[in-house]
Order: sequence, then C-alpha cells, then structure tokens
Amino acid sequence: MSITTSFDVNRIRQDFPILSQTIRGRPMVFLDSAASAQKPRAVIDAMVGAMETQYANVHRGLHWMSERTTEAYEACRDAVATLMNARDRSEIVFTNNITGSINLMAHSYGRGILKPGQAVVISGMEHHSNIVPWQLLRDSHAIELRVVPITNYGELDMEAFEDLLRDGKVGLVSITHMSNVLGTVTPAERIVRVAHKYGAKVMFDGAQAIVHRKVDVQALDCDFYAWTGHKLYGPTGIGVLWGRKELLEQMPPFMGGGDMISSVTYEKSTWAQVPHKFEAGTPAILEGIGLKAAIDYVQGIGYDALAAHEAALTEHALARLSTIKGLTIIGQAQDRGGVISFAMDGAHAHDVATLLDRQGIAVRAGHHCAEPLMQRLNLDSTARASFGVYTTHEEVDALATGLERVRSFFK
Amino acid sequence: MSITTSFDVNRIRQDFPILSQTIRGRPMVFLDSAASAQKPRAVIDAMVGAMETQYANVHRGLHWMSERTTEAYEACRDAVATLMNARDRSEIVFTNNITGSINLMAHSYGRGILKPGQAVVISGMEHHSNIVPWQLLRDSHAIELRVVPITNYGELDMEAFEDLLRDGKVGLVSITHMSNVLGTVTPAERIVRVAHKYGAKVMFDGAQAIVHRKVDVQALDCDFYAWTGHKLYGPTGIGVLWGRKELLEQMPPFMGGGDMISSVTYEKSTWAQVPHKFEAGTPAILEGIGLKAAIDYVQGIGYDALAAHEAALTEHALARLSTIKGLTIIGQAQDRGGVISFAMDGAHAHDVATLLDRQGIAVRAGHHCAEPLMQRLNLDSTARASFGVYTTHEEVDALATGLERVRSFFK
Amino acid sequence: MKQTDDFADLYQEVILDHGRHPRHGKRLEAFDVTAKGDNPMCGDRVQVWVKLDNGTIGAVGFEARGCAISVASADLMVEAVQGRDPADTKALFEAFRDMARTGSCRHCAAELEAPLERLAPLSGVHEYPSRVKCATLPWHALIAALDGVKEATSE
Amino acid sequence: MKQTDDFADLYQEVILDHGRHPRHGKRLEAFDVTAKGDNPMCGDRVQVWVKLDNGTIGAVGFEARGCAISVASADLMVEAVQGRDPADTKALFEAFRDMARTGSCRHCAAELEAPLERLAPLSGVHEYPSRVKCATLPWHALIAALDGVKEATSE
Ligand SMILES: Cc1ncc(COP(=O)(O)O)c(C=O)c1O
Ligand SMILES: Cc1ncc(COP(=O)(O)O)c(C=O)c1O
Repeated sequence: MSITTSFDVNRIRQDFPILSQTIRGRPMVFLDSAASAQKPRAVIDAMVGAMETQYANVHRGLHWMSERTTEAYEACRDAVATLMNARDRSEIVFTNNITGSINLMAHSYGRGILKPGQAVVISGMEHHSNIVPWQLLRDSHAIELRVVPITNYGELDMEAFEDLLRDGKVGLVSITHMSNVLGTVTPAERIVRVAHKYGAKVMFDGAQAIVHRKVDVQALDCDFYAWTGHKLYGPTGIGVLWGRKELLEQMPPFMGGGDMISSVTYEKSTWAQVPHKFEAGTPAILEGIGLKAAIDYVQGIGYDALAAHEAALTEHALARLSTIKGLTIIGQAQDRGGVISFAMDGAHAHDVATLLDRQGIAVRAGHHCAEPLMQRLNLDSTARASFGVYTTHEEVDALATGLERVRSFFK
Repeated sequence: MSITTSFDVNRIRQDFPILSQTIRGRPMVFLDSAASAQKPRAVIDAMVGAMETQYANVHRGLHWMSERTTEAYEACRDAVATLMNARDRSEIVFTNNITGSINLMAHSYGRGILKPGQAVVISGMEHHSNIVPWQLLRDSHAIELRVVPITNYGELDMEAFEDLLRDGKVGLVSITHMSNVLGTVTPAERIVRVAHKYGAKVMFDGAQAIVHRKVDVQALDCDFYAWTGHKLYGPTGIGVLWGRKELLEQMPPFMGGGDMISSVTYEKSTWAQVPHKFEAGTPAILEGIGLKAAIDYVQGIGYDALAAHEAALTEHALARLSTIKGLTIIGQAQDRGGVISFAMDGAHAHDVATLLDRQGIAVRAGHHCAEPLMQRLNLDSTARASFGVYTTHEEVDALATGLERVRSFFK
Repeated sequence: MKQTDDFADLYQEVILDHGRHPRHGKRLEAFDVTAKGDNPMCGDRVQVWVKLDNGTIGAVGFEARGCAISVASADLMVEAVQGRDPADTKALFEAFRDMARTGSCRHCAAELEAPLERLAPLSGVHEYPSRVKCATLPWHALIAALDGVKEATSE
Repeated sequence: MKQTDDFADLYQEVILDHGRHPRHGKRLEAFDVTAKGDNPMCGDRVQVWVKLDNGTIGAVGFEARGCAISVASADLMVEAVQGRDPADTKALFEAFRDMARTGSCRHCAAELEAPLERLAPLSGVHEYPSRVKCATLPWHALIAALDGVKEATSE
C-alpha cells in the first residue's frame, strides 16, 4: 500500500501563530516538540470561544451555560474514545497530565488490585513519570520492581522481558510505547502478547507515541494506555488514562472529592460510575475543550500523513546529522519516531543547546527525565531535537548547519 | 475607617466578554459564580498571548522560549505568594484544583505525618472535597474523623469544636473558610487559636473565601490554606496549596514523576526542594499564566472594593428575597459572603432552577457537593444564587422577579 | 403571553398535575420485585414496587423524592407500563429515553406510538441533558426491578 | 562576524579556556572540608575540597561533571576565593550571584569590584535563568563545605 497525502507543511505552519515569532532576530526553529508541542489556532479559538461565549462549571448545572459547557467538555471524551478506538467512552479517564494518569494507576491498580509480593515490570528507557510512581508503590506496598534491560541499539531486550515474566508474579507491565530520549518505538503488540501469556496486564506510556502514530487500543489489545494533552498540540493541564472498563470498575478511587461520589455520609461514601469515580473535583473544562480541538486538528490531517511527514523528516535528519564529525546519535532502533538525541565530542550538551539557541534553534539538553537510561548509556546528558507536524526539512538543515558552527567554535 | 472606592460595576462588566451573551433572547443573568467564575479579558489575553507568542515546556529548557515561559509561569507563584502574604514563594504548591490540594494533604500530611490513632477534625458544612479525602485516609490509615456540628444559624459550634480537641489526639483541623452552601464565613483566627492550643495544625478550604476576602496567611496564623483557580476568575486546571515551609519540608511527596525529583536510580530516588517535590509532571503552564492575570485583575480592583461590592449585593439580595412568600433562605450566619441558598415551598429546587433558566437566570440547584450538610438541614437540595465581582443589583432584582414568577406558576 | 409559554412548553399542565398529585405514588404492600434508583448528581431518589401478573406488569407503586419532572415521569410511567411484559417495557423505555434526549423518537416501532404519546409531555427535557436523568430515573429503577437488580443509577 | 559574536559574548575566550583546561580541577589529598553540589534539573555535579589556612581559604580543588560554564565558573571561583575568610567569600558569592542573575552587580561593595571583574566573563548567563545555576553551582558547594554541610543543590 502506498500512502498518498497532500501534506503541505507550509499550510500547516500557518495554523500555528507562534511559528512566525523570531528569536534574537532570527526565525524561530522550534525543535523541542517532544517536551511540549505548540498550539494550532483551532485550539486557541476553542478555548477563547468557551471563555468568551460559553462557560460555566459542568455536570451539575441545570442552566443553559452549564448544560452547553458540559456538552462541549464531554465531547472531548468522545473524541478521545474515537482517537484511541476505545470500546466505550466511559473507559476514558481525564487527569491533569500523564504523570497524574500513571500515579492514578500506581495507586488504584497498584495498591488496590496488586498484592504485596507481586511485581511490576518497567523498562530501562522509561521517563521518571513511569519510574517514580512504581518506586513509591514498591516502598509502601511491598511490590517488586523489575526492569527490562535495553540492548546497545536502544531497543527492549525481549528475551530478557519474557524471562522477567516467567515466574508468574508480574501483575502489571508498564512500559513506554516510544522513548522520549532514543525515539525508539517499542513492539507494543508483542509486549502485550508475552505479558498476557503470563497473566500480566499491560499499560503503555504513550506520551510520545500518540503524537506520531495511530494508537488503537483494541488492536494493541493492551489493558491501559496513558498520554498527555500538551504534547498532542493541546493545552497543558489535561491528561488521559484509557483502561478496560471491567478493570477500571474493579479499581478503588484515587482522589476523593466532588463529582466522583454517588453518595456521601460521614460514615461511608459510595462512588460514582467509571470514569467519574476517578475524576475528583472540577475538571479541566477549558483544557478538555482545547484538547477536543487538538484531536480534531490531528484527525483532520490524519495519522497517515502525519507519520509519513515525520518519517521523512527523521530520515533526513539522521542522514544529515550523521555527516557531522564528532557528533554521535544516541539510539539506533529499527522502529523509531521523530525524536533524536545526540552528543558532541568535546562539548557538553548544555553548551550545545545554548549555542544553538543563540542561532534561534530550540533543542532540549539534559537527562530528559530519564536518569536511569542516562546511566545505562554512560552519559550525563544529551541534546535532543524533536519534530512536530509543523517541522520542515529546512529546519532540520538549520539544525545541522547550527551544529557545525558549534563544533567549529568548540574545536 | 470608611472605605471609599470608585467601584463601577458597569465598567467591570466590560472586562468580561461573556456577559454580553444572551440566553433564550434575554440578557444572561449569571448567578452561579460560586461554582465557577467567568473570565476577564485579561485572563483570556494572557493565555492567548502565551499560546501565540511565547510557549514551551518549563523548568528544564535552556532555550529562549522555555526560559521566557518559565519566567511567565513562575511569576504566578510570586503573585500567589503576594496575594496570600506567604513568607516565601516556595511555600506555594500548584495542583490541578483544590480537590487535588486537599488530596495531597490527606496523602502527604495524613499518611506521612499523622499517626494511626490521631484524629482529623472537619466541620458539618464541608464540601465533599474536604470530606472524602479524609474518609479515605480514615479507612486506610486508622485516623479518626471528627465533625464539628453546626448551629441552627449555620455557624460552627465553637464550644463543641473545642471539646473535640480536648483529648489532644487531633493532629489536623481541616475546615472551610466559607461555606459554598450557606455563605457562612467561619471564624478562622479563633479556629487557629483554639486548635494550636491543643497542638493541632490547621488547614482551611478557602475555595470560596479567597474570592470574597483578603486572605493573609500570616495574620490568620494557619498552617495550610488551599484554593482553586477557576473560582477566582482564573482558568480551570490549576489549584493552590499554601503550607508553612517547615511542614511542607517534613512531608513525603504525593505523586512521583518528572520535575519532583532530585535524582533517580532504580534503587532509590531523592526529592527536589519544596515546592517542586509536590509538583510532578509538566505543570499547568498556560493555566498558571492565566491565573497570574486573574490575580493581577483582582488585585487591581482591590479586595476592599470587591468585598464592599459583594456585601452590598448580599444585603440587597437578602432583603429582596425575604419579601418573597414561601421562600426560605437557608443559613443565617452573622458573617457571610455572597452565596445564598434558598428553598421554595411546593417547588423542588431543580424545578426552580430550570424555570429561572428559562428566564435567562443561571442559578445552581442540588446538594452542592455537601450531602452531609443537606442531611443536617433536612433538605434534599437547595437552589443557590452566588455573586461575582460583575454581579449587579439589577441582576439580584431580576432573580427576585423571576422567583416570584416561578412561585405563581407553581402555586 | 410569551413568557409563560417559556414555562409551559417544558412544564405542561399534565406534568404539573402528576408532579403534584401522583396517582401511583405509594409503596405496594404486596409486590414481587422492587428496586431503588438514585441520581447522585442531583440527589433524586426513587423506589419502584412491581406486582407481576402472569409475566406482565400488574400493579406498580413508587416513592419518589425529587423534582416535578421525576415524580410526573414516574407516575406517567406506571400508567404506560401496566399490562406490558418486560421485553415490551424495555423497548418502550428505549423509545422514551430517545425522546427525552432528542425531543422525539426517531425510529419508533408503530406499536409504541400510542404509549409514547402519553409520555410526550416530558419530551421538553431534551433541552436540559442533566434533567433527562430526572425523567429517566424511575425507568431505570423499574428496569432494575424487572431484572432482579436492587439499585440503579441514572448514568 | 555578527554570528560568531553571538557566541562570543556568552562564551568568552576565558570561559572556553578554563572550561576546557581547568587549573584547579582535581581532588585535594589534604583538605579540611568538602561538599558536593548537584543541579537536579540538568544533571551537573561538582565536588569541592578546601584546605583552610588560619581561618582563611587556602588550597581549593574540585571535580566537576558539567558544562563549560560550570567548569569555568568553578575554576575562576577558586582563583577568586583563595586567601579570603568565609564571611568575605559569602559576600563575594552574593555579589557574583547578583551579577549572574542580572548581568551586573547593582549594589557592590567597592572592595568586591576587583574579584568580580575576574568573574565578569560569566555575567552573560543572566539571559538564561536556568544556566545561572550552572555558574553558581560550584559556589553553592563551596559555601556548603565552609558551613560544614555535605551537599548542596543550586536552588
Ligand atoms: C468550599 C469548596 N471547597 C472545595 C471545592 C472544590 O473545588 P474544585 O472542584 O475546584 O476542586 C468547592 C467548589 O466546588 C468549594 O466551594
Ligand atoms: C515518555 C514520556 N512519559 C511521560 C512524560 C510526562 O508527561 P507529563 O509531564 O505531561 O506528565 C513525558 C514527557 O515529559 C514523556 O516523554
């Protein structure tokens, strides 16, 4: 099958007002989308539209503004359900970011369903958000934490993974679907097949993956899938946890408060149905409305076009960067997305990032919230360029030229 | 001292674009601000400005956009510290809403500092957000939950309160600073004096209070104070917890993830300094920027003017509503804010709210997330009108006229 | 007068009347099945008792704590379901819920037209999605009772 | 050339030089106090060893893992503090931090002008608030060591 798309990146760029900004008098070259993506006009307009014309608190209002705002906010749940191909909209739980989603899991699934003595499996390339909640669980609930090693290419060691599961003690596998450092896309279907064979449930950290690929939770056959709005061109302040309904229903709530109850007396409270059981307090209303617009925007472009664009960019970038002397690209996974880490001989990543910034080029540098991975790689930090739907080949070229200048400055 | 203000509500109303909307062809009369307030142009502009001209993820970026966005976001922390007269900006913790703040407390203070056998005191007029987290704590951590009864006027029974503290087992008092149902403002300074006398720390749920009064945490001498951005004319998705630094420092973290760590290895992680220890994951960046604008807006008007306006409105409303036959105002506290609940003989609160809505008047009806208080009042639900900085005397009159029509319809 | 119409198109006389003076608003002493319904968002509660009569619905009684719409809906429901078998009743509920949500029943079986007409005064709630639950709550309780479930919430 | 100036105003020759070839970048075998500094946000780490000499700072050595700015700052710091007493050193740190944050030291005591001038090449970091911490991290470690504290983080 060949994909024919009419993807016009210059037209896309016009949807993002911020891209016309200049930095130090130069056009902004924004290569830090993996940290947080820029927002299209549609998202801005949706949020402004709500604040200017249709806003009130949701779910309990009987008046016009509240009813209409509830509809607009809940439409986001439908959009997410469609995006992920969930069986039912009630499988979509909104949180504040993916960190909140994973903490919810570590609490409600970890403390509520897993038994002391069981194990959780993570991998050697997780973001701190998918490490620390499980450490807190381990320390308070006597859960064992097992780590799948990664190969020198930066891929999961799938044999070692299966070995970790063999004793049947693993209750949950929580693994990234795409590394925010190496760009590696993990073999999600295989992970699920192996884990289920040994009776373990599987959650994916899809913070990066869902930005680059169509995620179909039924096709993946996973049990939970989490991601974060601000990386998918949506606002900050909203995250998503998808879970199989029957599992969500078994889990105790995480936070208590308004909106998540069925009845409250001082003696005893009972919980609302899923997903509301997990959504305490006034939700991120404006953010849900913004995220809905972001999803519509992405769906309008289509994941096929988006993935093809990013694959072409990534290929171009890998080719271009590999010609720069003294530059090492970190991670050589077969299946990878538009996130590229690199190190320059004789120059610290921070210095590289700052000197790129002086040329108007924004990249990230540091441990990327993945210290254990850095230790595995024997690095303190890397510089990282990451691409969005609006990134151009010219920007990749600017990065390469910029890096050549940095290199000659430091030599 | 007499307060002279140049408070011009018609000028204020022009700052809120939504107020020019019509509902069913009638001017919108929005009397549901206690559920969530409308947003002034300044808040909208600040958020749009960020999304259109200056946005990136914060705290770890070395590039221009990230540095500038970090400054804009962190300026909110300074604004909150000034608003509340905190000793230090590091005492301000951002959460997703006040429900998140109280759950953080129930977790980090409740499970981290309180010992099984100790007690937490709440009151008979709490919002579910300040009940359910403590019930979850009680059930998982063997903490006793004590409830201060309220008088028939809808005030705290302060003698009973002191009695609850006498055995010295109470570790924490968590009480509303203003009831979202009765409008009652609680005697915060006295609560703190009494509680401290018996060695208990005090947290206030200031979700409603901070909208109507100047809150000075040093003058109150309390230990924690929580509130929520969307009721103070800010965006959804952001809440605040203020705590004394030495207490915050003793508390273990709540959620794990990026931004809240100092170092991570698989064996052991260490935590960042307060407040970051409590702020896992990408913060509500756009929301912080919006909240900063909201605080500046409120400060620009000044709490004196704001409180005077609302006091006058409330007085007018109480007078006007008390002339309506068959209408009972629920709660007669001496010290009260601009939130008024009422019940109509022979008409259910939902029907009242719907029929007001048909006249373009938005009020809330239900248990207002305060079921135990409803039980105490022997009511299933009330209708509630609540005022904001933009509410006018004419709108109060419209409410009264509207209620009279509802009454004659149901008679 | 236009203004009163604003009220009356939602609160038609029949709703006011059944809301105020429900004909069937009492607990049955002799019954076969019963269930409670609960709308946590607004505090409405209802309990429904059903006496079965050779597999069809015989006498029905209810106790409701709630607004005029939920009480009237319960009362009108009783009149609409008497004599029907459970499968019929569920089909009628689906049609009624569709009407309450959208203002009309879009794909209604012909044999449901008559009973739906009796319930039509409630169709005005479609403008208020959160009040739709007031109208459907007694139905949820009834279906729960027929299914042998003790409690229902309007979703 | 304009472009190269964009680099050079921040990374002056002296920074590149001290960053690449720190004169004092080694652990002291004989020392009185030592402390580590750690910038959790970016992963920079430094350890500083101090030999005291009658209450003033004698020999100082450090080991740093970090960027050119943090290494150069550590190296320049050593040269600036040798021979000072702890109180003096703290005053100099405050002045330096002010300069790193704002680009210049606004309220500097006259006697600090000379040592500050040696540190002035680092003042360009004020444009990058998160890199200010790179420049101040070794100072935090030094002050911690003088105060008898084992670890410091740049706030
Ligand atoms: C007194 C009080 N506490 C807590 C809350 C909960 O606020 P939020 O839903 O923003 O967490 C509210 C408002 O809903 C309130 O009025
Ligand atoms: C793979 C991965 N997981 C988790 C996160 C955390 O996302 P958030 O900070 O929005 O919770 C990120 C991004 O920071 C990420 O890249």
